Amino acid sequence: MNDTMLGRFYRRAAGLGLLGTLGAVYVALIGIVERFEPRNIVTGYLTLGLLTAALVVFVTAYRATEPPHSWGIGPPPRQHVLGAGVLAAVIGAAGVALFLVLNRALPLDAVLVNANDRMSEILGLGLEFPAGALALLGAGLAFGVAAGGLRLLAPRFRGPLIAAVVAVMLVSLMEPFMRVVLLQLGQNAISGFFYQSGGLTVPGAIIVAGAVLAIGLANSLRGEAVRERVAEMPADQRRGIQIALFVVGIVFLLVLPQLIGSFLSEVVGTVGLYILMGLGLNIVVGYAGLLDLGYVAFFAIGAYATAILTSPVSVLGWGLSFWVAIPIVMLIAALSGLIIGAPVLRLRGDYLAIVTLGIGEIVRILLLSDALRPWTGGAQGILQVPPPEFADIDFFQPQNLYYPILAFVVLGAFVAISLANSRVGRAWNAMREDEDVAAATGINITNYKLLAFSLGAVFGCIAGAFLAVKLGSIFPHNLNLLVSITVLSLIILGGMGSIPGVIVGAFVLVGLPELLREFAEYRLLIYGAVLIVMMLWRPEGLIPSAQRKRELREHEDDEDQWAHQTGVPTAMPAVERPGP
Amino acid sequence: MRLRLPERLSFVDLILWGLRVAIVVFVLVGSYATLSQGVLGFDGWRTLLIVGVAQGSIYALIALGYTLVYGVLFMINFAHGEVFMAGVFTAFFAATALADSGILNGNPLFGLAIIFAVSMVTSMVVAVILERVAYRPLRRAPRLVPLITAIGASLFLQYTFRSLYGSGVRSYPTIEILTGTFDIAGVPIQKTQVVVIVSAILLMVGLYFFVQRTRTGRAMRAVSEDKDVAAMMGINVDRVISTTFAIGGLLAGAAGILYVFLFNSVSFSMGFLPGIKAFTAAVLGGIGNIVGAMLGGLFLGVLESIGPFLFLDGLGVPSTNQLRDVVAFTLLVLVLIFRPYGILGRKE
Amino acid sequence: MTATEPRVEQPAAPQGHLLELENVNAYYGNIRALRGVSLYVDKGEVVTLIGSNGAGKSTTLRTISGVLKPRTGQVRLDGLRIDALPAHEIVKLGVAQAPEGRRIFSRMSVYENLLMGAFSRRGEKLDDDIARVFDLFPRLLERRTQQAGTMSGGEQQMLAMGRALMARPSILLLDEPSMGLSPILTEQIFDIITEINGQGTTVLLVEQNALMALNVAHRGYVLQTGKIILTDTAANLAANEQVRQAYLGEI
Amino acid sequence: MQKQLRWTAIFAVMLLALAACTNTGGTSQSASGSAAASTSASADTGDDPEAVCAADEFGCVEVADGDPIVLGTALVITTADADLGQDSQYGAHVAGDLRNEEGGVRGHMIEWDDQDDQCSAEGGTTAARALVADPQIAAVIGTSCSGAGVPAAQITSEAGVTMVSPSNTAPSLTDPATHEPFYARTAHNDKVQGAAMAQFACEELGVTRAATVHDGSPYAEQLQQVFADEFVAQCGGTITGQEAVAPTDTDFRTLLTTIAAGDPELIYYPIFTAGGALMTQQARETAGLEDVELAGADGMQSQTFLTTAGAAGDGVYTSGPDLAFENELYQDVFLPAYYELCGCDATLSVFHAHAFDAANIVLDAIDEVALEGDDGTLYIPRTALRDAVFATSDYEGVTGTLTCDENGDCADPKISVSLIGNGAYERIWPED
Amino acid sequence: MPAGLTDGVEQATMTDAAADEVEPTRGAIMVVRSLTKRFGGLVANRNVDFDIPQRSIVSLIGPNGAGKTTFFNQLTGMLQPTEGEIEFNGVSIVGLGPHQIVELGVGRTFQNIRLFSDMTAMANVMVGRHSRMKSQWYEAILHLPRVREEEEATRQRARELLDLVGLARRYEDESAKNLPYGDQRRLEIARALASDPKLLLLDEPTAGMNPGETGRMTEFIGQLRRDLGISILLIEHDMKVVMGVSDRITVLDYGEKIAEGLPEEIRTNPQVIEAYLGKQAHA
Repeated sequence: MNDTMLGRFYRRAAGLGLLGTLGAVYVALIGIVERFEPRNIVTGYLTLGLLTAALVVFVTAYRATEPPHSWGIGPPPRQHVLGAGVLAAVIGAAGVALFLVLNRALPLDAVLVNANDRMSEILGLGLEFPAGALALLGAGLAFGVAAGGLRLLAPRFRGPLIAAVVAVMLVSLMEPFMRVVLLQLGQNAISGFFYQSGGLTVPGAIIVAGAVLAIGLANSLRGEAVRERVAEMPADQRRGIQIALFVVGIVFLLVLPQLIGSFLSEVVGTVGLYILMGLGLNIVVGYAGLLDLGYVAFFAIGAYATAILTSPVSVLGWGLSFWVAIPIVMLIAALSGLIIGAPVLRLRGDYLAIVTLGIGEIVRILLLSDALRPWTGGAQGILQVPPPEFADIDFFQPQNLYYPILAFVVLGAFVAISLANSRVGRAWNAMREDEDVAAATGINITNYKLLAFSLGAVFGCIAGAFLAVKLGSIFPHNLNLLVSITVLSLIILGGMGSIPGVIVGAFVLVGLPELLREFAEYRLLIYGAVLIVMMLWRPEGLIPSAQRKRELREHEDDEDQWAHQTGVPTAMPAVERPGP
Repeated sequence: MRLRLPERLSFVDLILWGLRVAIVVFVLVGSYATLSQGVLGFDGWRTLLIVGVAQGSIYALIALGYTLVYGVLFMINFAHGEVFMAGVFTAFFAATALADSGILNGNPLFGLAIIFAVSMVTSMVVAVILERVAYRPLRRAPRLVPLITAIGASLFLQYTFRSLYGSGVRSYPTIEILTGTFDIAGVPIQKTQVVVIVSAILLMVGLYFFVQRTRTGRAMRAVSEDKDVAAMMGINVDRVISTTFAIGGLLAGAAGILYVFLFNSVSFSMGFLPGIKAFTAAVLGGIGNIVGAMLGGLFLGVLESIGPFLFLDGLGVPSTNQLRDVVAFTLLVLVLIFRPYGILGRKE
Repeated sequence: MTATEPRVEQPAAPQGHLLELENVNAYYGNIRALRGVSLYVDKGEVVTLIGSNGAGKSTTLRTISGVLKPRTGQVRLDGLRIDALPAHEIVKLGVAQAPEGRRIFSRMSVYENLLMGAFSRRGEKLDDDIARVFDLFPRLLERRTQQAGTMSGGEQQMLAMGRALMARPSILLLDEPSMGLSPILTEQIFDIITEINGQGTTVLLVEQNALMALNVAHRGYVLQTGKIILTDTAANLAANEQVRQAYLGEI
Repeated sequence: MQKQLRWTAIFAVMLLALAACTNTGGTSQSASGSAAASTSASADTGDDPEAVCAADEFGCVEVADGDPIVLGTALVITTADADLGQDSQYGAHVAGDLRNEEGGVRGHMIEWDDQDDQCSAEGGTTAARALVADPQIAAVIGTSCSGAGVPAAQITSEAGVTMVSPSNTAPSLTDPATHEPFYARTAHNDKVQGAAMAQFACEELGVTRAATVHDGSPYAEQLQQVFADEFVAQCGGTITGQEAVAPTDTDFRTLLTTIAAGDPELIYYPIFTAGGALMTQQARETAGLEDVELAGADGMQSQTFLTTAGAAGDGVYTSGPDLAFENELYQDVFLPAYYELCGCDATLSVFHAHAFDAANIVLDAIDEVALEGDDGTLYIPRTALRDAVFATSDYEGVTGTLTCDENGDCADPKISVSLIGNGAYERIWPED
Repeated sequence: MPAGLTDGVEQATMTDAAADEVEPTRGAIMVVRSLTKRFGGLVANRNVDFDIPQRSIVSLIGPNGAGKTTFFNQLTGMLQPTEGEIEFNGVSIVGLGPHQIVELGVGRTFQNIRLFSDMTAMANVMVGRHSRMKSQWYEAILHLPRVREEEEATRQRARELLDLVGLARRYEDESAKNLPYGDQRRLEIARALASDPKLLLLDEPTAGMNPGETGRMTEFIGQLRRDLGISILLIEHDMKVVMGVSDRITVLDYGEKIAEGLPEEIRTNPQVIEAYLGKQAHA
């Protein structure tokens, strides 16, 4: 047994405990605890508000039980794993308790708007003051034991257990969505059994957790065998399964709006627009490596161009059909991509970012300005944008508008994939990795950048066109930087250069907040956190493309002194094995 | 045989030349038209100039933070505008408390010193934490990565402070000694404007001497030129980078209070636009260049103040003031396209 | 001491080397730049590393000065392990370097560059050291206030060496001091190296101009693709047929 | 080659699917809600609920015996403008609560489904979609913001859901050319307020030269435009300049200097608290504007404005709907209920009374048109409900005597002008 | 000589690149006249005149910092000369972008190996082929058959080139950065060859190689000229390589040409010995 090592292990646990306190107090002070309180996870037992704070403490405690890199070979002894977890969790909880005392003693709410009694009450587990603070310590102890115990579980049990807990949270959070779907399917009874006042009922939670646990255990115990069997199948049989899955997927996509009703179709439509923009920006950022922060400019140009061309009350008053307007909008898009792109493409990464940001702002201000009011209607926007006409379908209905959006998304994905796997995609890859060498290898950098920019512009403009149609009108106010940031965030969350990534990113960052209204308040905070955390922790995104994964992890072990100057030397001799 | 290929004047060049010509013509014609209409008298233009210089001094102070950080890390600290906001937003509570207890107007110098201290220290702490948490782990990462982190940090800070302090616009208590005007050479100028300009200049000169004359300043310059070699000289590069962020934060905190002298109101989103503008100023003067940042800030302030009216009013454009940011951002775009190393910067 | 790879035969040396590398492996990304490099330098010596471009000479110096961390192996200074220390700590222990390509602070004045060299010696009187440097390099005195970037290559090299000397190093690492210099200047520089060594400074010299290097050095190591393939006294190396063929331009 | 085939397959299937929708979607959703056509539908069906519902273009809301009547709200309840929507939401809920205390409407309790219009077109769309997706929603109180109101009115009107807004003031919403048939409002039309200020300026203040400033919000832009038009048309005044700022602006000195060059006698800047206060202060400091009258609108009527503007605020005229509701119902019944509901001791914003009236008008209309089936089910024919709301006339609400016109304007617009003096608003016009 | 090298060369001789260049012209493929390049006050190249005869191997030597790489960069369009004229095959290439010069038939490698390190070896070579591919982006979207054919042909050609430079098949799908050092050098040459250059510029191709590898590389360079009929300009420090393979040698010092001639002449040129080879070498 190495005492200094053990000391370090516990010091680290204590530090993580403090971090847990800071995190929990932060979550409370920014109001999440109180704001999320009304939403139940397990109705009557656990609310989302308390869960967020508790989760912070639990996660840090769990981290504390992880043996540090310097530990060497073999896991630390059991009692110390438990000990570290308990230490971290108790410190975390004690810190929160201390904060409660402070909040009682000082008029914190004069400065911090959320430091009110309600928050204290929730953090204090709903108990009166001294009792709540004391109960916190007990809860900390329990958390510590739980964290340590979880760590000590064999991975094949740990995984399913975590999955079950996460599933309960997710299924509960999806309540608004699930309720509508069940309603649509006429399954009110099921809905009533599982859900009650916005959260899972206790039997519901048990069933969900049990089901996931069972599946997870089956998978971790038997999954390998099943996978092997699939792998051993003859090629044509495997292909058959693939085709079957594919067909099921298509059918699912086609019947989706009928399944989920008009409101969720509306949400899915919005997500679709962001997927379309994500695909476009993905070409610019993910493939060509140009950080464009003014992507909203194209969204806005598309929306306004469509509105001006199709609305009978616009300055032109042409009232063109959407289908006639769309090719014109695409042309305008490509041109605007060229015109905006041409001057800025000689700029380096960060300068490009800030200039495009500036251009996005310029476009927004111009659309709003009195100077262009005769064309854009100023703040009053352009009204009466008609939906597309096709047979007798009313495309103002989100369940119907879903199809053209889906068609364009599929088309967009198709274009993006085709290009990525062609000479063009290779040229973009090369250009992103090393512009000079790419030029010296025969790639016309300017043209390829412009191509990326213009294609991105076309995607953005089509999304804008659908926005105008979806709203039936267009106003300048929401065509701001935050659209660009949203699109950027979803690409980064999903994984730059990855098309499945874009889709997942859009559902998580655009779809979820539409359903979980409590999150609306924290949407941008969360986007910011997503950008930071992803860059620090997983720069290649959740569903990375193979290429980017290689790239963004590139410099990891290329240690340079000024990147690792602080702290004690981490290279410990790896010969000591902590004995029992 | 000498054969020049026709591709030499590319499409891009054409657009760039078109842009240059268009802007020059626009500015000249617009200015001529405005001046010939003579709507604004000499006093009017002078007022605009003073307003511009005061606003510009604040841009300049914030710009120094961008320039310092760019100097050592070669990255744009996108979140610097939020560092500025954090300090002055926090100091609001100190100022209100001081005003309520009567200290602010009873003993104004003491009160102001506390307000400045709170603001500067808060900004400094935020800047240092920002560097430690969000940038330091990414120093070896590809360029795009810390840039995206910086954008994330900007959003995160903005909305953290919104959630902590509330989303409303708060107004600082009145500081009586700063109300009224000074007569300078027969011209009445707002006291606040004078104080802002003078303090900004003092701070900038102070920074200049700090960087040029002190040991830490030299270390910063060394790190800026060559990190590896600086480390070989025995400089703790990490500490110097932290110091640089700290100084940038201190200046931003001070700029925040000066901003309040002029505009009296704070909110969570107040840092974003001044931040971008200050970045523009830094680029304008040649990023990484301290004197450049000062001049760039002043120039941008004056241009923003005078430009929209001067260039546009004569052309019959309505609501020229609304297009102020358009003028500022257009300047940013133009500078970066045609002279990316800035007006005082050197070509790398 | 456990050497895992067969070591090249080394001349006998007294116990307790000033600087010692033992079985050092270093990487750039996934490229292994040093393969089990072991070498030592004794107090008062001039030792040279020779080898072709990319053989790992500069990498060895970067590893010693802490700019690059070895993945395995040890670097010891006076018996103290320094391979895990940050670069600025290593300087304080007395390892100064004049890096390849000079890398002076070109936007600072000559005088400021010299001050930077003594950065690790906080609060000490520097006048004597500056006088010593100006004594060694009179040209620098003439250009005391000039911006360093505007000087000629030879002057910059002098400045780089002067700057390194300002740290009062117990060992001076010189990386390609003759690079880009005219023959006359090269000779001057090598004369100065001898002089510096005469004043008691230990020197580890990396040089492409192997012949000149072996002329001033006591001992030498030959590096090839990250490995030490040969070591001997300078005179022996200069006489070695293989070395003459490969590195002295003799065909 | 495989991939290519696969993609071709997708397209084929998608095209087929699109074609399929043509048939199914076409019949069910050919809504083009012409109010005129539908009004007549419920004419002679008598009291048989099934016949009435079948005749109603949009059918009926069916509330089973014992079930509550559900109303929707689509108000801004998050983000920076949350106070505005929250205030209206309490106002509407109070109306429901008061009914419930009396036993509900036709024996059914009132319940609410509260959605967020986010004060944006996107938010309005989502909120309206969420509400119309639920067949139980009888009517909607909303939206808070006009920008959200435009698409929301279209969506609710297509679905035949009556929507009454407590706070939309944009003229376009009730302009005959753009009015959606199921949309009405209890808030005043900006045209009224802008015109009132113009009238006050020339008749009371006697100014002939005025400049205007807006902040790019639809509200301010509209108000100043109406003011400018009326100022020229009715008083023969001169507009020396129409300027604009951004809501986040803090530096108005440049703007004011250029305005001063036009030598106006009055500056009308119907913007919001933060910008308004700063502009007021800076106007007082600007050379050439020493004697100019300053005037704003209800965006500048708040305690925050008074404290922020400080001494500079004295002498500023602000127009706004007359909110000094001196009736018993408001003071003795509404306000206590409001305070209890929100747990506060002051109202959050200004449109709660309009929301209260809006909800009451809707509830009265439901009471009027609803039919009871044999099994106790309540049938609320949608078009009839709309018609009943639009037929409201001389309704004594807390905001005045309300009468709806055919375009949905129901407000009894009492616009008054206050003068700020000694840090308080004093109502000075019109004299009662 | 490893098997990979010879096998590959035999295959490569079949390609059209070799067939094109059989005409035995000895006129210069590249002509440089009074080329000067300044960076601010620093003169990197001063009045350099320089010819590369058809199908020759010319070496450029000189001390570190003599301006060799700067010179290279101007020939490939990565830097624009301050003054002077560069003609390739009778066409002035001053002012052209790097990609245009590649299209005309100049390929290059880099001193410090600049591969697209996260792309596979195959993809690197295919990027090298970029300038010889014709399919447009819209054709790629439409999946025209000719795009597929071209892609297949390019892949085939890339395989040949990988064989030619002796890179094992197993490296095809490996990230370039994971290749051993020597193989990265070879891969870079394969990438340069993929554009069917008439002139190949090699910047220190043997840097970091041991004598055995260096010897093979030397032979390989000779073979390239013989079998592909291309001209080669070589920057090299290893005098054994330079002397062994060059038809002519040019010596740069301080950015100026101080000598030019046959290897034998250079070896004995006193100025060269003084400036570069080291006067003690023969002392």
